[in-house]
This record gives sequence, structure tokens and C-alpha cells, in this order.
Amino acid sequence: MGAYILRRLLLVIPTLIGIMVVNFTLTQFVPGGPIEQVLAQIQGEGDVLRGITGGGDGGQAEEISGGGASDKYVGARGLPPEFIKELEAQFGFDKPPLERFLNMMWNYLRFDFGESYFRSISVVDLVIEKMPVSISLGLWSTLLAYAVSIPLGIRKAVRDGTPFDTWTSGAIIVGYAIPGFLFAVMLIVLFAGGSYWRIFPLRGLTSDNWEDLTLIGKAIDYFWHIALPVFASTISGFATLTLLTKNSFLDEINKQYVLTARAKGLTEGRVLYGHVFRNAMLIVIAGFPALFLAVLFGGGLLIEIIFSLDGLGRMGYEAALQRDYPVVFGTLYAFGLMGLVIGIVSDMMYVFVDPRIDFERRVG
Amino acid sequence: MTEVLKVRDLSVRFRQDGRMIEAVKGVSFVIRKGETVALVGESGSGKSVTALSTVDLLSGSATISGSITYLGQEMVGAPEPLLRKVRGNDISFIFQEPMTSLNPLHTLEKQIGESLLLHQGLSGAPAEARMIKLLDEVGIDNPESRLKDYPHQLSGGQRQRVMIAMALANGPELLIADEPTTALDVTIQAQILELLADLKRKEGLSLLFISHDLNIVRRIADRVCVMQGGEIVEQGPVADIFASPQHPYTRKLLAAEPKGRPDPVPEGAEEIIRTEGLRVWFPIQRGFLRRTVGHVKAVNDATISVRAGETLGIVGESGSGKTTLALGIMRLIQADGPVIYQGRDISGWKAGELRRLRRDMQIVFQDPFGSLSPRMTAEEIIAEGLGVHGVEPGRNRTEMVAEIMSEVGLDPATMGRYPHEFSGGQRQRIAIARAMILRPKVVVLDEPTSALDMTVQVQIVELLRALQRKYGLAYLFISHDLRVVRALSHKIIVMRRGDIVESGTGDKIFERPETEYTRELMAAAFGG
Amino acid sequence: MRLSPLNQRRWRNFKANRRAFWSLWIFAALFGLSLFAEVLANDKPIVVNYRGDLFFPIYKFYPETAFGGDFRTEAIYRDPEVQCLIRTGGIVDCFDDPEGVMEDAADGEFAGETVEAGWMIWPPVPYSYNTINNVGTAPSAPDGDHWLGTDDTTRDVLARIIYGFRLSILFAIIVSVGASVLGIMAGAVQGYFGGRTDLIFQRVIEIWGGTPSLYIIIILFAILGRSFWLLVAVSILFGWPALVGVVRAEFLRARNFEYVRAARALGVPDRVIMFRHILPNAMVATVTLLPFIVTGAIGGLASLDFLGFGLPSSAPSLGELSLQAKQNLQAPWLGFTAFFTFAIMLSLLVFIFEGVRDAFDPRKTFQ
Amino acid sequence: EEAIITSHAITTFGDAPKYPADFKYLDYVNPDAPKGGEISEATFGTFDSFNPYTQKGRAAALSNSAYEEMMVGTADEIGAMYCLICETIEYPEDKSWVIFNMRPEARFSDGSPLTAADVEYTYALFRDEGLISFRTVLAEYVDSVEVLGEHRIKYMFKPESAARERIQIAGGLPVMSKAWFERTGAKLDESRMEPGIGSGPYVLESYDVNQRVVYKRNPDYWGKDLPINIGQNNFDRIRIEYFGDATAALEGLKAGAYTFRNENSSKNWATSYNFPAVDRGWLVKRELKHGNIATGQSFVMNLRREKFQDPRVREAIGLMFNFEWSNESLFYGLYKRINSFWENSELAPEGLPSPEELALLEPLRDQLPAGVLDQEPVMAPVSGNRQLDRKNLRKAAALLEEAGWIVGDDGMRRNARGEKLSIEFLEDDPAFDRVVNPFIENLRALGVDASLSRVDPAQYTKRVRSDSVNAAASFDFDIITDQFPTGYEPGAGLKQYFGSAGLTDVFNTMGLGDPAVDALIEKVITAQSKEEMHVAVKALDRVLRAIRFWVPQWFKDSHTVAYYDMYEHPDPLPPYALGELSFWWYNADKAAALRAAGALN
Ligand SMILES: Nc1ncnc2c1ncn2[C@@H]1O[C@H](COP(=O)(O)OP(=O)(O)OP(=O)(O)O)[C@@H](O)[C@H]1O
Ligand SMILES: Nc1ncnc2c1ncn2[C@@H]1O[C@H](COP(=O)(O)OP(=O)(O)OP(=O)(O)O)[C@@H](O)[C@H]1O
Ligand SMILES: [Mg+2]
Ligand SMILES: [Mg+2]
Repeated sequence: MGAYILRRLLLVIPTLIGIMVVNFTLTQFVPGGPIEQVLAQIQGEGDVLRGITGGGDGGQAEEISGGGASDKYVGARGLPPEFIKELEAQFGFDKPPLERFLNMMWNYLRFDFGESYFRSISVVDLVIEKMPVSISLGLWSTLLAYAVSIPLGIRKAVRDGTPFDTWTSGAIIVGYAIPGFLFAVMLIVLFAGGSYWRIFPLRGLTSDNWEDLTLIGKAIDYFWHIALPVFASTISGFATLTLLTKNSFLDEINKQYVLTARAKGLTEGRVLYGHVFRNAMLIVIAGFPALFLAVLFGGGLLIEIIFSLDGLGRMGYEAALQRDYPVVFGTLYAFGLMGLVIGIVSDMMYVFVDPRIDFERRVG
Repeated sequence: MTEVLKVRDLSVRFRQDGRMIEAVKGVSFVIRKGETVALVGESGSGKSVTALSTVDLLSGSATISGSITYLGQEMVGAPEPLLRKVRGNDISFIFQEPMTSLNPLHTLEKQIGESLLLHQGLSGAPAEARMIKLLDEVGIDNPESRLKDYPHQLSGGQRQRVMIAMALANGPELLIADEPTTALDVTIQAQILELLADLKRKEGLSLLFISHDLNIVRRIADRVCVMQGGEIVEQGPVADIFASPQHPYTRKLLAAEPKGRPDPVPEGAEEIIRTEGLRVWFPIQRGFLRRTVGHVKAVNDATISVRAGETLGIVGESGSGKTTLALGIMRLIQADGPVIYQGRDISGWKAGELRRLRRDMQIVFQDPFGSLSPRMTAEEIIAEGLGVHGVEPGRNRTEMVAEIMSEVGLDPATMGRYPHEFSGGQRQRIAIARAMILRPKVVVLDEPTSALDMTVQVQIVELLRALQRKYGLAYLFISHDLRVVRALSHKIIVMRRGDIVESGTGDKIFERPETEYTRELMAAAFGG
Repeated sequence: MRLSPLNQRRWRNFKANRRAFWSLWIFAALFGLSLFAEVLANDKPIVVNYRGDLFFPIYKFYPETAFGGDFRTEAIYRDPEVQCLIRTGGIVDCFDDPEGVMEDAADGEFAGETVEAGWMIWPPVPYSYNTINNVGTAPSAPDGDHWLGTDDTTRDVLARIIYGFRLSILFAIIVSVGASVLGIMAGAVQGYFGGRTDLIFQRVIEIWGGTPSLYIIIILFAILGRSFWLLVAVSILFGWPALVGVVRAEFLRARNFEYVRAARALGVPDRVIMFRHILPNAMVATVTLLPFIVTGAIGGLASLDFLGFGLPSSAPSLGELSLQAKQNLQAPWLGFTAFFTFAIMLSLLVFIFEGVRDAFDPRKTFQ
Repeated sequence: EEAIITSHAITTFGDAPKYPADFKYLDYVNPDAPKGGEISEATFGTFDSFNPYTQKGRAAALSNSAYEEMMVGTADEIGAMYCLICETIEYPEDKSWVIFNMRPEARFSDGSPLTAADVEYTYALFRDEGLISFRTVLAEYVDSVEVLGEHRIKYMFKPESAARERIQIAGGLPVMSKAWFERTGAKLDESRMEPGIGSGPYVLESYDVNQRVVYKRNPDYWGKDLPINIGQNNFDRIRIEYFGDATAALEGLKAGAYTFRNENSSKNWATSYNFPAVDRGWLVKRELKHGNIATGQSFVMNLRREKFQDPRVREAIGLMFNFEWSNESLFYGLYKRINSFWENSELAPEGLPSPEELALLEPLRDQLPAGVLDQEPVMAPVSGNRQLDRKNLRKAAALLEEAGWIVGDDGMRRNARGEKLSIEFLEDDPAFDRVVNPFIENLRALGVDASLSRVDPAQYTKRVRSDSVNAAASFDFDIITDQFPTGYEPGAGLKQYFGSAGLTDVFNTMGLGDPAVDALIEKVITAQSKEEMHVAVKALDRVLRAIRFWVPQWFKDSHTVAYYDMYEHPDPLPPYALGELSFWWYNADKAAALRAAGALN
């Protein structure tokens, strides 16, 4: 086992390189690059999230200007070709791709992820800046999903076929069927807007007076803020997890060893949680790290936008569309690494859950 | 004397694929305090079902009618809390199939400790001490080192003993033991029976004892109920029943005994399989990283040889490595050392090459339940090999399945059932049928008759002999039941702690055992 | 083809779960109906009788000139002018005052001459998914003409749902069958064989998983153009790893089971062991997740539409509908329609697969 | 010795500025406007910088408000700039240089005096590290800068630059504190979270990243009593709230999270203002007319493509866009049609060409499209209220037949070579889908194989600009939506937008290279007086419209604002600005009433 772990850890390196090679190659073919994005920005466009945030209908954009005085002049002047050359140099595109790639990998090996093309901030700082939102959303929604789904799933398995089973199925299906972003918007309109109840805040993770609050006050304030986003991002998560739990339990619940446990006089709860649980939960438990990672880094885009939260989902999507390659590659590398390690952890988890499992080759 | 358990007019019906199956029909009996009642009868006659229904442990597809009272309390339809109080504490259970009855993901410590904690509130060091004592009592070597083991690391007999230890942990009023000694060698068997007798004497333990081993029944039971086809056809004091059986079935049962000796091996029969110094060591792994800290030397240097038409009996104490040796020969686990099959060393062969051999090499596993795919019907299971290795020309699968099923004494009408819808003995026969339908050249039979009543045992032994005679099959026959071994084996090896301590012809081993160990074994089996 | 006795037993079990059984029928009926979307909802009549000749505009192209009009482009059957031409057998006055002429000609005579009255048989929903309507302001609320209202481009929501249902279901079924087959096979092979196969395969999946699908989509769209099949391919390519993890875990566990060893001892080939012995027992995850993979595929298409990387916006997509719902909270019928479509579809699928699970569960019994 | 002009203001054509040197206050302000209160607005997205003068990072809203320029314009006059930091300017007739005589009392917000050295330093900053737009302009116009005294600075201009705008360009440069830059080591081309020091009326009070920025009025603002500032900068605080999502932002208004909203969605304007605060009269919803030139937003056809070279094809396509229907069905009737590139201004021509215009047009007679000389300017086609207008359809069909695009057996049009008439609309903004799709349906009814492709912004930009590496990939589109912001005093920019010199330029979207247009642009640029320029612009507009390379879209001629009923504004408003942050003011009594009613928290 030790050898296996070591082997897996060593394999992380070629895998990471593989990921980077594939992605780097891909980006060579993506139409439009950072230079185009700069040009679009200079023309007052290039807000890549515009399509999602909604808003104006092309009548006339009448927003408060970001402040940059660019619109004043550029409308009337052009972009000299030298400028584009200069940009290319700035982004390093004047060098051949292979050299760029090797440079990048060398830097990454030393965990130097460089700076965003569009912001004077290092990729690491950028990610750290977005972490609180993502962790809050990811952690609490995962926990909430598990905390509700597992007991519910078990109960449904025990009461398979009863009205309870039917109506809870209905409820979670409804939860799953509501498009998450629609639900989020509805929550805002109902509970945070000015038309119905103003119970929850519209945006953000904390209140203005966060600094002045007591510890308990801070906790309350924090949960008050994330209640709606977490709820909105979890609502669809109950369904799969609950049904997975239920079905895994149904499969185990009639096995002989359960009979043994019953014959010992254990309470139903002990039988279910003490005996069946571990047998049934291999998939569910083992899936936890991966799920958490997914929620953390992928799931949040729309929720983040709707609740005006600034997290990794939004950053990642924006970076991808802006062709902000240092951010794209940097996060890919960092999260790729994390994902690989988590992959190993989750495999170890299998063994922990079920000691019979091993990863060796099987012969006939 | 108080009536501990009183069963009146018990009927159990199963719903199976839309039909109703009446497994138990109007059974009535009584167990008084300190009394041992034995349930004997043909395989599939409803013994296990009757036992399970006492504390309502049957699956959802069963409907129970009649009345079962424990110390005057009605158990049929009793509320769950009452049942829970009674289960494990007052009435405890030893299930027929120990292999599948332990939670595969809990260590022994956890499984036994749980009962202790639940009904006695025992935990920590006292609990551990008690566990070690229990395991020791049921004859497990080195109980301290075994506590952290998982069930899959134990041999069949060891698992059965863990079951027994678990059932005895709380000093129950009534013990329901469903074939508790099938996987145990005679010495351990004697030790267990002694333990039970002791409990009965000292603590007034009542016992519902289900067994097909009439010798044991005669030894320990006060009264006997004989079941056939879901009914109790006869019951009464042991002595009476054994002395003057009334019912024809009882008579038949008592008369049945595997007899005779194997046919002599034809001259010049070719050697089918041979091993030289075969070795199987299991690593002992500890800690999260699962470092290997030592080895369980399950098989050490085993050299055997079997010719066509010959039966090699393998006997030895429980946990001595019989199953492991068999699996090693079959190349089903990693083993070191050459395995020569018809002159070819197959130890280095790839899976694909081996597969072609499999048609000729079959095995009947010790744990029949575990070895049957739960989601396949009996028909599919039995016919599977046909699908792989081809049907005999001109015959159809279902026909062949039906034929072999009746040969092993199963009703072909039940071929549409899933494994869990059979009784223990029936499952064992499915496993035998599955191996035999292929007409292999060599068959490993790992305790193939442990769950079979005498009449069926006789039938199976006859069948095996007939096949051997007809097709020149070679058998590796593993059993604790020395009578059957005797009846079938040409040669016998005796194993102990991974080593072959003695080998020779059947006559030699049975009549002139050389080692002390073998002598003890024989004494325990035939002496009592 | 005869079902094997086991499969017959499974089918009986499935039928015994009434909810699943009915869900299957309803689903099949809905899907079957949606296959005829063109006849259910279309802005062309099913049959036209013009001057005694029969025309079938849904299946065939007819220029307006075929009905006495003046355009050689396809007749716009919803235009009053064209309707007038057809109903009156091609009276030229139709161009000036179609309503008036039709009214006038209703009695079979117009300007003293008998009219060769024609007729049209319209589909129950006389709009197609891309028909632009004149409804005042869009989105317009449900009314007698538009039973589920119109969307923010004045297209009939019901028509879009009918077409969208078909599109989504087809998409989802192809994608989930493709992705599941791939995913299950990959997971099974990895879990069953373990060792180097597992190590290498896993790395490949990890590398694949680290590839941003967005870029692939952008690249492929740029090269090949947006199309249904491209999205199908992309969705399968990115969808299959979802199942690999769980299937692999189940196989890793199940390969240690005694019955697998027994099958091996029988000489059953690996692939049969994998798919006949292990898979049915390791099917929990698959069967549970399948309805979600199916709806997930629809949802995935929806979010691609949402982000602007999905089907063209004229295509009838449920994703586009929910996006519109979000942007038009004042038009709740959009949201409700999207939601109910999703909910019904998902419920049916979940119930069906519950039945499938039951059918494969040997211990399941029915009262 | 040339005549040196000394003035308090500058106008493009040397006309007298509207306000004389001794004006008391601007006409459109309320000189007695009370100071105080807070105004708050919402904006989208996030911010991560307080340096608005770099492409890197997203500057916080109004982060340039701390800085002042030497001269400022007003909201009721075009082309005039008045001294703010300077007291007077001196310049020769030919505008080859300018001297700013700065006010000695000018101070930065930290109290330090604002001197010529700061101006010079800022100039150098912008020249070397400034945004590309600044750098280009400065390099084109300014030759050198010379400090003449502590409060006196001189810009020398390059002789080849356009004289008309030179002084405005120098005067429009913000002024920053040299001392601050030197102290902090900050760079102009890097984003930073520190606001820096300016001399403006507002300073940053606080911010909460990605949630809000708050500016407060600097009570010690040096210029608060200057005539040009009288009645301006009335609010004590300006708060900008950030939202990620449009719906959430609107909810913010409803909940009173901010108090002033300039609505940019016609749908919201028509349907969403029916919430409690409106019903109770707490929130005022108002349309205020403005005089801004329309943006020239339009579908633009790529003339580089062969199929669009035939004006009949272009006209036919234009006929199929039904603005009237779109406006009614999709925009709730809020928009007006654009007809001219100078729509909503006096620069848009009307009727037949005037003699002055004819004078410019006649010499180009041969090169002009038909009808420019003797017809009214081309107007966008009008459709009936049915989405697909049969009349226009018939007309368009006829045009296409004439152009050789004949309907085949499948209802699609093909040319003699059998090629389909395929048109791809390229968009990157989903908001346009609902407009384009009906247009496409109409085109398809016409037998044109039209389709819509939506791509992501970077790809969009790539496809609509020239590609130096792969010429074939340059301007790879049929029709896109673009804007032509022309301005009241159009200058060299016209060349970029419409001139053949700008053929490879992103701004010359349609790839227009037309000698007549070039000639007229020259006339506009070199016009010596406002009148002359107006005539030239009108003539140019007629020609551009007659080429029909665009299908003009729509514009809104009013501000649609909603605000809590505690703000007041001068009536009438000046034409060129809404000015809610500067010359609107706060009514404390109304605010108190609102607060008492619970409308605000
Ligand atoms: N779940 C079930 N569904 C249908 N039939 C069943 C089920 N369980 C048991 N049976 C049938 O009930 C009968 C009695 O089974 P039981 O297990 O009690 O037999 P048994 O007497 O214990 O036999 P053995 O000695 O072989 O263990 C058998 O014929 C068996 O096939
Ligand atoms: N997977 C395993 N890991 C570790 N130890 C094992 C494993 N399998 C078996 N053993 C040990 O190997 C020894 C031999 O086991 P085996 O199953 O061969 O015994 P057996 O002779 O068949 O006994 P029984 O008669 O009880 O079935 C036992 O002590 C058992 O605990
Ligand atoms: Mg039994
Ligand atoms: Mg064994």
C-alpha cells in the first residue's frame, strides 16, 4: 500500500505535465486571445459576463463609467499597430510557443504562477482573494447536502414504498428540477428585495460593521449572509445524494449480516448507521472529496453572480473567456494538483471504508 | 419446568415472484428451561425458517401465522422494542451460514464488543478481556492477535466460532443454533458441544439445536423434532426417537449413512494434478499505510498428487489451510510453487490460458451462499459454465440444468429462484450442480456436504461416486466429516497449521494414524 | 425475441411497481408524441385544399405562387393574404383586403362569381418553435391563442416546449447512453483489472478532466460551426468521466466477492464477469444516477445555452427558456413552464429507474 | 509678432464662448442648491483598482473623480472648455502653443499646492505610462511642455497636428500630485487599491471591495466658490453599490439599498416599476429628454464580401428589419429609430440638400450614390405593425431579383453561380438575440439563408478586426452590430470610421472606401467654422446613408431615471448631461419624510 501511494504520488508529476501540455496546446487553437480582449476593452466592450448578468437591451448603456478616461479619446482615435506589437511583447507572445511553455512550466515547478494579464495582481493572491466566498459556498452546501440527504436517504430506504418515500421523492425532485439560478433569483426577489420580505441581505459575505461585531455576532452575520446562496446552491444537490443513499441502503439492507446485527438486538438506528452505513456508503463517502472540489471550483458561477459574490467560479469563467492565460493555467495547475491529491485521498478512503479493497492487478 | 419457547401452529409463507410458497406448515413444539430440543429433517424442510421466525427475523416477503411465545410473551407481531430486548440478550442466534453472517467491514472486536456493550454495558478493557475469554472458549488460537482481523481473513470454521462466541457473549436464556458446527473439525466440535453442555448445566441454557448430524443430536439433545416438507412429522425424547422411530421419514433418516469405500483407481490412471511445495502466505498488514508486519503462513510447502478417478481427501483442524490450499491449486489466489496439471506447469499461466483449463477444473466453495451471484437465478448460475464452455450438442440448457438439479436432489421447478430464496442445503447443492454440469476432470469440493442431511448426503456421495466411475473424475475432497471422507477418498492428507502432517491411503490414515494429531482427530470422530 | 425467464421475472417485478410502470408509459407517450412535433405544432397547415388539389405543406415546399400569390419563396401560410388566397381559390383582391375578401367570399360568392373555396387543416398548435407572432408586447401572457404565452421574442412557448422536449430528450438520451456506456465500461475495466490498467486509465481521465471544456467547445464551434451533433459529441466526451469514479469504486470492491471468484473458477471470461456478475450488483450508483445523467444532460445543454455556448438561440431549448425566465421575472409563465417541464421529465425518469432498480433487486417483494 | 489671445475659455472654432469671463454661475445650475445628503447608484461587476488610468484591473466607479483637469466643459455647450485649475490661457492665433496661468489657490486634497511642476509631471506620466489612448493623442499633438513659473506652464504643439483641438487636449489632461507619486513610488500603469491624490471636490471616504465605494465631498475643496462650480457638487456623499446581477440590482433599488437608478432596460422600465415603493410614491420614475447624439448603433454589413457589394442587396436586407414591430413588441415603445449618423442633433440633414451642401456635393457628382443630390436623405424603411411586412417583402424581393438572386425550387435565393445568399449575423451579446431572430425569420421568408452566430467576446473581437498574420481571417463576418459614435465636432476620427484610410481599422467595420466620402470627411475636418462644419457633416451624412451599408437600429432620446423622492434637479436640464451627481441636489425635508415612512433605512 505504501508503495502504491508512493507510485501514485510520483504519477502526479507526469499527469500534471500532461494536463498543462494539453491545455497549452488547446489555447494555441482557441480563436481570440488576450490581445483581442484588450482591444475589446479599449472599445468599451469585453465584459465577458454581460450575457449572464442581464440588464440593458442594447438601447444605450447608461452606466456609471468605470472611471477610465479611455472612452473620451479612443472613440476618436485608433490603435496604432505598434500598440499591438507592444501588447504582444507584454504578453510574451513574441516568443515561440515551445519556449513560452517551458518557461511557464519552469515557473510553475517553483510555484511561481505569475501575474494576471489584466490586473496587476499575482495569480496566487487572486485565488486567495476569492477563496473565502468559494470555501463558504462549497463547504456549507456540501455539508448541508450530506447532512440532509444521508439521513433522509436512509429513512427513505427503510420506508421504501410508503407515502413518506413518495412525497420526499417528489420534494427532492422538485428541488432538483428548479433551475438553480432561477431559484436564486426568486429567493432574492422574495426574501431580500423590496417587494416582499426583506429578511436577508442582497449581497456579500459580511455586513459593513463586521469588524465591530462580537464573535457570535460575526458568526450570525456570516450565516445570515450566506444562507440564501448556500440554500440556492444546495437545492439541486439533495436529489442525487438522497437517492444514491437510499438505493445503496436498499441493496444492503437485506443482507445476511444485517440479520445478524438485528439478532443481536440492536436498535434500528444502530443497525442502519452502525452496520449498513459503512457497507452502503462506499460510493457516497468516497465521492465526498471530489464533490467538494467540484462545488468549490466549478459550481458557483451563477450563484456567485446572482448574489454578487466574488468567488472562484466567477473568476475562472471570466479568466477563461478573457483569455487571461496566467490565471487559467495557474488555477488549472493549482487545482489540478489539488484534484490529483484528492484523487489519491479518495482512493485511500476506499480502503479505509472497505479494507478488502486493493488496487493491485488481478490475475485470472 | 417453565416453557421458555412455545411454538404453536406456526405457518410461514413466502411470496416469490407472484406465487406463494408454504415453507412451514403448522409447526408446534415447546422448549423448556434447560432443555435442548433438536430440529432435524431434510434439507429445505423449514428448519431455518422456523428458527428465524421466533424473533421475527424473516425477510419482508414472509407472512407468519400461528403463535410463538417466549416466556409467555407473544412474539408474532410483537412491537419492535420488545423484540429488540429479547433478541441477542434473551434469545441469541447462531446462523447457518457463518461465512456471510458477519459484517464484512467490522473487525471481530467490533462485532463481538457491540453485543457486550449493548446488553451488558461492557466496554474497554473488561470487554476485551471477556472477548478474549469467549474466543478462547470456542477454540480460536491466539485470540488477542485475532481481534483486529476482518471476517474475510478468517477461515470458515473460524468465522463460525466467532458467530458462536458472539451468540454466547451475553449469556442468553435460549440459544438458537442453526447448524453451529458444520465447519468445525471434530475436536473443536467436541469442545464447542462441551461448552454448550456446560452452559446448560450451570446456567440453565435452553437450546434449539438444528443439525443434520444425528450423532451430535443424539449426544446433546433432550428431545427431537423431525421435520419434513415444512411439517414436524415426529417429535419426542431423543432416546425414543432414535430407538423406535415411527414415521417412515425418520426411519429413513436414521438409516441413511454414507457407506462403502471408493472404487479402486484404475491401473495406470494418469496423474491429473500435482503440486510441489506449494506455499501461500498472507501478509499481515497494520496501520493506515497497511505496512506488512508479518505473514499468516496458511499453506506451507504442500505437495500433493491426484490421478484420474482418484479422490484425495483433505482433513485437518479448522484454519489449517485446507481452503487456501484448494484455492492455490485452482490458481484462484496467488500461490508460490509449481502446479502441474496433466504434465504442464500452470503456475505461471495467464488468465486467458487458464480459462480454457477451467472447464476441466471445478471447485465447490465452502461458502455456497457467498459464491452465488445474488442477482442471478439458480438456472442461470448452474448454466453459466455451459455458456462459457459450450452446451453438449443436441441438448438444451434448461434441460441439462433440470437434469443436474434432480441429480443433486433439487426440485427443477425452483430453478427460477434467486439464491436467497433457497435453504442452506439447497444452495450447497446448487454449487455442486454448477460444478458438475461441466463434467470436469478434476473437482475441488470444499465441505460440499456440511449443510446436507444424511439422506441427501448419501445421495450426493452416490452421485460423486457414480460420476467418478463414469468419467474418471479426480476429486480433492475437503471435509470435517470423516465418515464422508472415508467413504470417498482413496488417499488422504492431514493438515495442521499450514503443513501436511500426514498423508497416505484412506485405510492407512483411518486405521493406522501415525501422528498424535491424526490420532486425536480419529478419536474425536469415531471414539465418541 | 423471447425474454429469458430471469428477464421475465424482472419485467414482472418492474410492472409490480405501478408508479414506474405508468411513468414508463407516460414518458413513452410523451416522447412518442414529441416525435411528431411537426404535426403538433407548426406554422404550416397539415393539409391544404386549394382549387380542389391537396397540398401538404409540412412535408413539401410550395411557393406562394402555387396558391395564386406572387412570391416564389415559400408561402407564408399564417399571413391573411395567403389564407385568403387559399380559401377563395386565389382571388387577387386578397392582396388588398384579405379579411374583407374572406368574409365576403364566405358565402361562396365574390363579386358575383362563385368562389372555389379551399380549406386548410392546421395543427393543434398553429405555431412552430421559431414563428414570430404579433402579440403586442413580448413576452405575452397565456391566452386563447398562446396557451402557455409567448417568450421574449414573441414565439409560442407551447410550440417551443413541444420541440424543445423532443430536442432535449433526444439529446439527453443519446448523450447519457453514450456517456454511461463509456463511463461504465471505463470504470468497470479500471476497477476490475486494477493494477497498471487502472493507473494509466486514471491518469488519462485526470488529464482529460483537467481540460477546460469551454475551450474545446469554442474551438470546435469555430471550426465546425454550432450544431446539435457537435454538442452531443462534446457532451459525451465530457460527460463520461462522471460515472467512472463510482463504477470503479464498486468494481474495486465487488471483485473481491466470493461469487466473482466462483465465476472465475468457472472460467467465465472477464467481460462476462464484469457485466453479468458484477455490474448488476454494482448497479446502484448507475441506476440511481442515470435519471440525473439524463436530466443533467438537459441541464448541461441548458447551462451551455445560458452561457451562450449552446445551440443557436433560435433552437427550441429548455435552457434558453429558463434563462428567459430569469430575465423576465415579470413573466412567470416562462419560469413555470420551464420548471414543470423539467420536473415532470425528471419525476418520470426517477420513477422509471426506481422500477428498474426494483426489477433487478432479487429481494424486492411486492404486497 | 503674432497676436496672443488671452482668455478664460476656448472654443473649437474660435467663436465666443457662451459664458463671458465674469459669469457668476452656469445657466443650468441652481446657484442656491442646498449642499448635503447622499446619492447612491448601482453598477455592475467588481472592482479591484483605484487607478482609472490603466488597462490593468477594474477601476472602481468614479475613481477618476478625485482628479481635476485644467479646463472643463459644460453641459449646455459644445466645443467650449472653461478654465478650472487655470485662471486664463494664452495662445497665439495658430494655436501652436498654449500657456496655462494657473490659480495659485489650487490645492490638492491633502492641502499641498498644485503647481506647474505637478502638471508637467502628470503630462510626462501620461506620455510614458498612460493608457494607449492618452499616449497616442499626446504623442500626436504635444511636442513638449515647459514650466514657466510656479503656476505657469506652456505646451508646445506639433505643427502637423490638427490645430482645432490642440488646446482642449492639453486642457483636458488630469493633474495629479507629483509629490504623492514620488513618495509612494506608485506607477500609472499598475493597478493599486490606493486612490492617490487629486484636487477634485470629492475624496474617497471608504470602500468595501466588490460591494461599494463611497466618496465624500471635500469640505476644504479649494475651488468650491469658483463660478464654474457654483451649484455643483451638491451631495455630501456619493455611494456606488456593486451588483453582480441585473435582477439583484433592481431588487437593491426596491429595497432602498441605493436611491438613484438610470434604467437601461426598456423591459424593466416598462414592467418592473410596480413595486411598493413606487405605489406609495416614494420612488419617482421619470423620463427626462436629453440632447445627446444617438450612438449610431446599427447592423453593419461587411462590404468586403462580394455579396454586399451590390447596393440592391443591402437595401433589400435593410427592408427586412422591422423596427416598428420590434419597438412595440420588444422594447415597449421606448425607442426611436436612428436614421442619421448624427441622429438627435442639429447635424442631421433634413429635406433636400441645401445650396451649401450641394456646393460640396456637386463636385463629387460622379462618385455619389443615386439620389443624394436630388432626394431627401435616405430614411430607414417603415413597416406596418405586422412583423413581416408584405409591402417591404415585395420590394426587397424585387431588388434581389434585379440583383440576380433568383428564388430556386426550395424557396432559397441563388445567384447565377448557384451560390446561396447566405448571411451570418455575428454577435457576442445575447441581448440582441431577440432582435436578430425575428429579423432572420424575415430574411428567410425572403429566401435569404440567414443565421445567427453567437461567439464569445474575444473570438468576436478577433473576427471583426484585421489579422496581420492571416489576412483571410481578417474581418471575418457578414453582419455585426456596431456603433458609430460621431460627436458634435467630428474630427480625424471620421477617417477611421468611414475613410478609406481606415480600411484596415477595427472602426471601419464595414470596410468603406469611397472617394466621395473621403473628400467630404476632409471637408469636415478642415472646416474653419461651426457652420462650415455642419454643412459638411450634413453632406457627408447624406452620402453615408445613401450607401446603405448599415441597417440602423434604435436609440433612446431620454434618460429613464427612477429615484427616491428626495432629489431635485434644475428644470430644464441642460441638453448634454443628466448631472445627477453634480448639479442635482438633496431635499432634506423630503428625505426626512421618506425616512419617517420607512422607505429608507
Ligand atoms: N425467501 C424465500 N423465498 C422463497 N422460498 C424460501 C425463502 N427462504 C426459504 N425458502 C424455502 O423455504 C423452505 C425452507 O427453507 P429453510 O431454510 O427453512 O430450510 P432448512 O430446513 O433450513 O434446510 P437446510 O437444512 O438446507 O438449511 C425451502 O424449500 C426454501 O427453498
Ligand atoms: N485473506 C486472508 N488474509 C489473512 N489470513 C487469511 C486469509 N485467508 C485465510 N487466512 C488465514 O489462513 C489460515 C487458513 O485458512 P483456511 O481458510 O485455508 O482454513 P481451512 O483449513 O479452510 O479452515 P476451515 O476448516 O475452518 O474452513 C487461517 O488461519 C486464516 O485465518
Ligand atoms: Mg437451514
Ligand atoms: Mg475452509
